[in-house]
Amino acid sequence: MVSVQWLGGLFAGVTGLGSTLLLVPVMLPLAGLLLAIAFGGRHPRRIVLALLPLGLVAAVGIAAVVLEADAPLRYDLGGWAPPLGVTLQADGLSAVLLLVTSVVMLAVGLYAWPGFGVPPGSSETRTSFAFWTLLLGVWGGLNLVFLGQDLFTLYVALELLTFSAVPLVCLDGRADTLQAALRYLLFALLGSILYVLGTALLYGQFGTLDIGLLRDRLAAAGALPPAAIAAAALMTVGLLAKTALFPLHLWLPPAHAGAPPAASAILSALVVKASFVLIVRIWFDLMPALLTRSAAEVLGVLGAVAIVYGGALALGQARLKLLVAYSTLAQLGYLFLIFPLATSPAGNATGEVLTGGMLQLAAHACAKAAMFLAAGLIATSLGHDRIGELAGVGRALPLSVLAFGIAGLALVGIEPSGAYLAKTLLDGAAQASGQWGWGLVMQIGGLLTAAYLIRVFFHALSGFARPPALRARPARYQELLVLGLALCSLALGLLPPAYLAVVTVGRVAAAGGGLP
Amino acid sequence: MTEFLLSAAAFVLATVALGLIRILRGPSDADRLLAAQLLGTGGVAALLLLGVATAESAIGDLALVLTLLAAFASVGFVTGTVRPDATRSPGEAPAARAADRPEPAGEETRR
Amino acid sequence: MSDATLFGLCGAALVGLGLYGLICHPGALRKLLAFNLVGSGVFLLFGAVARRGAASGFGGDPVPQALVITGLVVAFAATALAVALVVRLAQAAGRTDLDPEPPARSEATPERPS
Amino acid sequence: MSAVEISTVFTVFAVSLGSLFFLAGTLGLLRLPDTLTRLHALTKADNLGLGLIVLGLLPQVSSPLGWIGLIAVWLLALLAGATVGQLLAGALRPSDGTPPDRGGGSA
Amino acid sequence: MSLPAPVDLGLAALVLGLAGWVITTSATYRAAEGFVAYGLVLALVWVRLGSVDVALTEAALGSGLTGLLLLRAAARLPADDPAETTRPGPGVRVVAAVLCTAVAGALAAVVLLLPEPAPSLAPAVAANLSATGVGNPVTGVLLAFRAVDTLGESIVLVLALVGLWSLAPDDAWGGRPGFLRGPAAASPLRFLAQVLPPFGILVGIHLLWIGADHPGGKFQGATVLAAMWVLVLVAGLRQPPRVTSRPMRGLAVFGSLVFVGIGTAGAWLAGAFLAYPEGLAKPLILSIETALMLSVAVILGLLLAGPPEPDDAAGVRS
Amino acid sequence: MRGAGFFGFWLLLARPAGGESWADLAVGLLAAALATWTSLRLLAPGATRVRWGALLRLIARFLWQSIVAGLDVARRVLDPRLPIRPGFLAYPVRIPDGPRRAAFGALTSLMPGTLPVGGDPDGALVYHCLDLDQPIASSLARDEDLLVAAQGGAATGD
Repeated sequence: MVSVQWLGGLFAGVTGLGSTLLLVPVMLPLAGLLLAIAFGGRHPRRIVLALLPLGLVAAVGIAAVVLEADAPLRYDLGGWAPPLGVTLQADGLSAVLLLVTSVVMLAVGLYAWPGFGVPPGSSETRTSFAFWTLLLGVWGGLNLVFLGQDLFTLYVALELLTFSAVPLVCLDGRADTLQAALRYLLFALLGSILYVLGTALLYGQFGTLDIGLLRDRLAAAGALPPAAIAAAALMTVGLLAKTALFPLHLWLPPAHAGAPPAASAILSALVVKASFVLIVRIWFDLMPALLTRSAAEVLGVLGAVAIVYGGALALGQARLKLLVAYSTLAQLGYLFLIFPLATSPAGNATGEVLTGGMLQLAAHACAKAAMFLAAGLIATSLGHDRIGELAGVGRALPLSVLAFGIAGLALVGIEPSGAYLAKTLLDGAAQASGQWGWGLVMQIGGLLTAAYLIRVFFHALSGFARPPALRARPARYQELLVLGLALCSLALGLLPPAYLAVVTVGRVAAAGGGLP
Repeated sequence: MTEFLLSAAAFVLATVALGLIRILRGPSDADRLLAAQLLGTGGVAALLLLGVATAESAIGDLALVLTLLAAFASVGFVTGTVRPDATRSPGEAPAARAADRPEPAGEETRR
Repeated sequence: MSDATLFGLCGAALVGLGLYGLICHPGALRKLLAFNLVGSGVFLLFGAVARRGAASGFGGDPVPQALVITGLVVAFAATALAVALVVRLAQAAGRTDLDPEPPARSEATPERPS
Repeated sequence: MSAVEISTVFTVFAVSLGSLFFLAGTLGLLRLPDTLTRLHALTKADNLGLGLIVLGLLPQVSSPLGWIGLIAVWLLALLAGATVGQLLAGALRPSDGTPPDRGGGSA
Repeated sequence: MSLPAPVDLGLAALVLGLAGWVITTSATYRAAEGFVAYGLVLALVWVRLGSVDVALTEAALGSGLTGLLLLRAAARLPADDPAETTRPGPGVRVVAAVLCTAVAGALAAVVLLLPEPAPSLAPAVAANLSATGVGNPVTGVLLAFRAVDTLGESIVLVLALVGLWSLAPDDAWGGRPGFLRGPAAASPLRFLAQVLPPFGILVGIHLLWIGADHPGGKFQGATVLAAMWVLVLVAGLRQPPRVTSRPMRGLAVFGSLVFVGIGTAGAWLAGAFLAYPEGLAKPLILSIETALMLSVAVILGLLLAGPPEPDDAAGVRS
Repeated sequence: MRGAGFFGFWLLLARPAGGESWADLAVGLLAAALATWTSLRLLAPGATRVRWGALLRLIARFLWQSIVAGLDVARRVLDPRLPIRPGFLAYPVRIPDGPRRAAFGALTSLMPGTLPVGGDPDGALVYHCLDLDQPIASSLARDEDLLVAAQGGAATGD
């Protein structure tokens, strides 16, 4: 295993200015996007595949530097410091998210390589051009969301994300995916505008949009002004609409299930997480004082309902991709349990809870991407994805089914998966603070997950003697790729604690202590 | 003088705002559009008055922009209703009437 | 009451009105119009904030003004994209409401290979 | 009467008259019986109103360049108004096409 | 320096009245018409709020182009669209009304409770504006202090364009945008489209040029330019370029690329990404603005022109 | 010719806010050149010579008729009896189809009581009139004569 110090030193040395590194994850995809549009033809795909490894290297570098310095990296854009200027900042959270994004993006990009090419004889096709450029848009938007430190810049980043994610949903142009995309777009726009409304109120109250400065001014203000409370409420609701937490979830399943599998993987694994991360930033970084028991419990209850409700609906789905999409609803619920758990009366578990939450996020990102990609392989090979007619698939496409299964197991939270470690951490916090109710919800959620997976396997592994005729056989490397992603999720729990500590770098202690 | 110009601006605005009753009353879509058109012209007049009264040339620029774009809603109205995929015989005279509008004058609106 | 406060209140009312339209109209284009109302209400509120911050010889705080310009352009882009989606949906499905159930005709369609 | 006073009187007169034409346009829009006749009121009265206001403002603008600016706004407004009038009139024309009164007119 | 106070009240009443019309009227087309008037009034409101920059944007974009877009879209709705006739039951409406009134009321209360004196960055902008070389504070904020937002926004526009194009049917790729196509235009419209655009070009460039020191700037100028292009397209004098056209695509991303390029150069020459070397700030800002205006104008026009349609569809002019 | 006109327009846009600089003028020239180029692309110059005398007379008549038109409408609208007799009238216009006829349409749409609604199959322009009792056709004929004269005379007859 490469030593962290060595890596950090390498990157600090190579760049000479550690924080300049922060520009790479944002500008690489965006500049690539512009070039991809200008060149068109077969170039967008090449550009994406050339940039993805570079992005991964930059993300590893940032994580290493952050971990080594044990302090956030900051970069003042244009040389103007807040409140006038805009700052990029990578704390531990950002570093983890950048890494997860790079890994999933790289896997999805490789997976989509054959599916979104330009056939010989044609100079450019719609799907190829749109998919690769929009993928770059999603990537740049995500990275800007993770690094942005200014509330309005984050709005622009969210819009980058929306404008590239929505068209991905209806890439196949069917009426129902168009409708799903439109519904998604309207939800996303509503979410953005509510978010901007909160931004306006905060600016009217404090005269700055920089998260760090706002936190200081809020802390100095003593009593919370009504504008801050209203802003927090509006922004949270807006971002919940984008994250699709119950009861604002209606748009998600049809949108995620209708998109091409590679796009579904990105949408489910990464895009909905961006708005979740902003909620975390608002409540933990911006207004820790506002994160009272009752506010946290509202979010927690919504999350709990989402776990049970999403899980139950997933159990009843007839199509594999819809099942995976509903499973996303449930898994998003877990993330919201960190709010009540982090505000436990015991008051010293924030660090563990956040670490658990981020682990869950990362584990879900890898697992869900793997599940969507595997479902896509199965659907492409069979020509359908009806769960009831999966008989024999286990024989015909063993690797894909294995990948789906491992990803599913990782989601259920068996040892040593990331989700297992996450749930251990969260459960520990729940026990420590006597909030056993949340732990119970997690157990129920796990059981539901296991139930719908078993249902899939029951069908997929039956009829072993009569494998179905396949329309097409997926490329072996695609299957291995998906398997790799699933294993990633499973192996996350093996990470040494020293690496996990990166999550808490740059966290403010005000919320009631962090990891030592 | 400034006072007078400002009052005149207010008067023009109030007048054209009165015309917006047509938006409520219709009866046709064209009538509503007329009200909007009137608002545009009146707005330009009011802005000119305001611009001279406050000696702020930027307001004059705004009036200019409004004038340039004044026709846009009507252009959208006139050209919008005919679907591009609607039948159009190749031999039709290029001078064709913009008048493939379904709507007889003064009647109730579409649909 | 100052003009800033007046138009700030106006913006608040617009947000409420627009939200109502967003909830109550089934048609996508109507929802889009309502969204634009919410948007302009939010920008108006931002404008009121800018007006209140008039100082240093400026008629308003230029920072929120600049943000509003950015917001307006983004809102236009959003409207254009949504309009194109609505028109495509109208062509493909003959309707523009957002009820999830009706267009269930995709059940049997094969997946796009990828 | 000094030049300033004359120009003031002129401005007050022209602007007031122009505003009255706007009023006339609005009244026409509200009173006239059908869309086409309302269109008449709109194009004619408003353009004259705007023209008079521009005329009235001329003495208040110091530079000759400012004059041309005002007049340019008016001319562009005329062009737009004339186009819109014709477009809408064309759109509102009854679909049966030819008018009753052919040829030479009714002079 | 201000209109009589009742004017403000009147404007506010108009805005709310028109918004109420947009929400309550039964037909979508009427709502769209109301929205056109609404945008006009809003532009006046922005003048009253002391922000001619925003008023220019709102007048050109909010009322002009959006109005055209919405009217044309409303006219294309299916005649028997169930969305036109179905309405939620009274129960839903009452709940929604109560909820929305509560939101509006809470917001109003927050507005009334905003601190006095209001916090403002105006002094900070004033103090640092000279470093940017421009005189218009809004331009300073957009191109220097918060340049990253503007860069992001220009890329958002590019993405919206890609998204719009991606809605085309597969066989239409390589075709021309079809939303603005129509039957042969009436001759008055053609005449307008022949006479007006040169003036529009002058006004657009003028807005860009004075935008450095006075209200105006690239977005406003670009909107006017786009409007003129759209006029020419609607009148059928020219056809929109094919989506595969290299020059057109190059133009669309040109502004953002120049922005990124100059920003990156700043990382070497001025110590930070998006920073400008001392003394060169104003020319560089103007270069970026010029490039962006071209690109934004092209993109806005293309956004209005809609997704490409197959060449064999009706409406292709000879 | 057109270029000079557009440059003049630029000058008036660039209101002397702080004295013109050379950069101002340069940008203005560039803008005027662009505008001229666009104008020439969109509207190719015809073989007409402008007759300044006729043009002046046309302008004078136009201004005067605009005033009459406004007064006319105002009078009718303010009259409680609302004295109008609307109807259609076809005017056999001599100017051939094209920009010039469009200009004629634009011009006459601002004249008292007339509003062109489009052409008819015989090549005539159809007008909607506010009051059919007025001498409309003769008035239109005068307008047309003046316009033709201003554009260089007989070249335009059909």
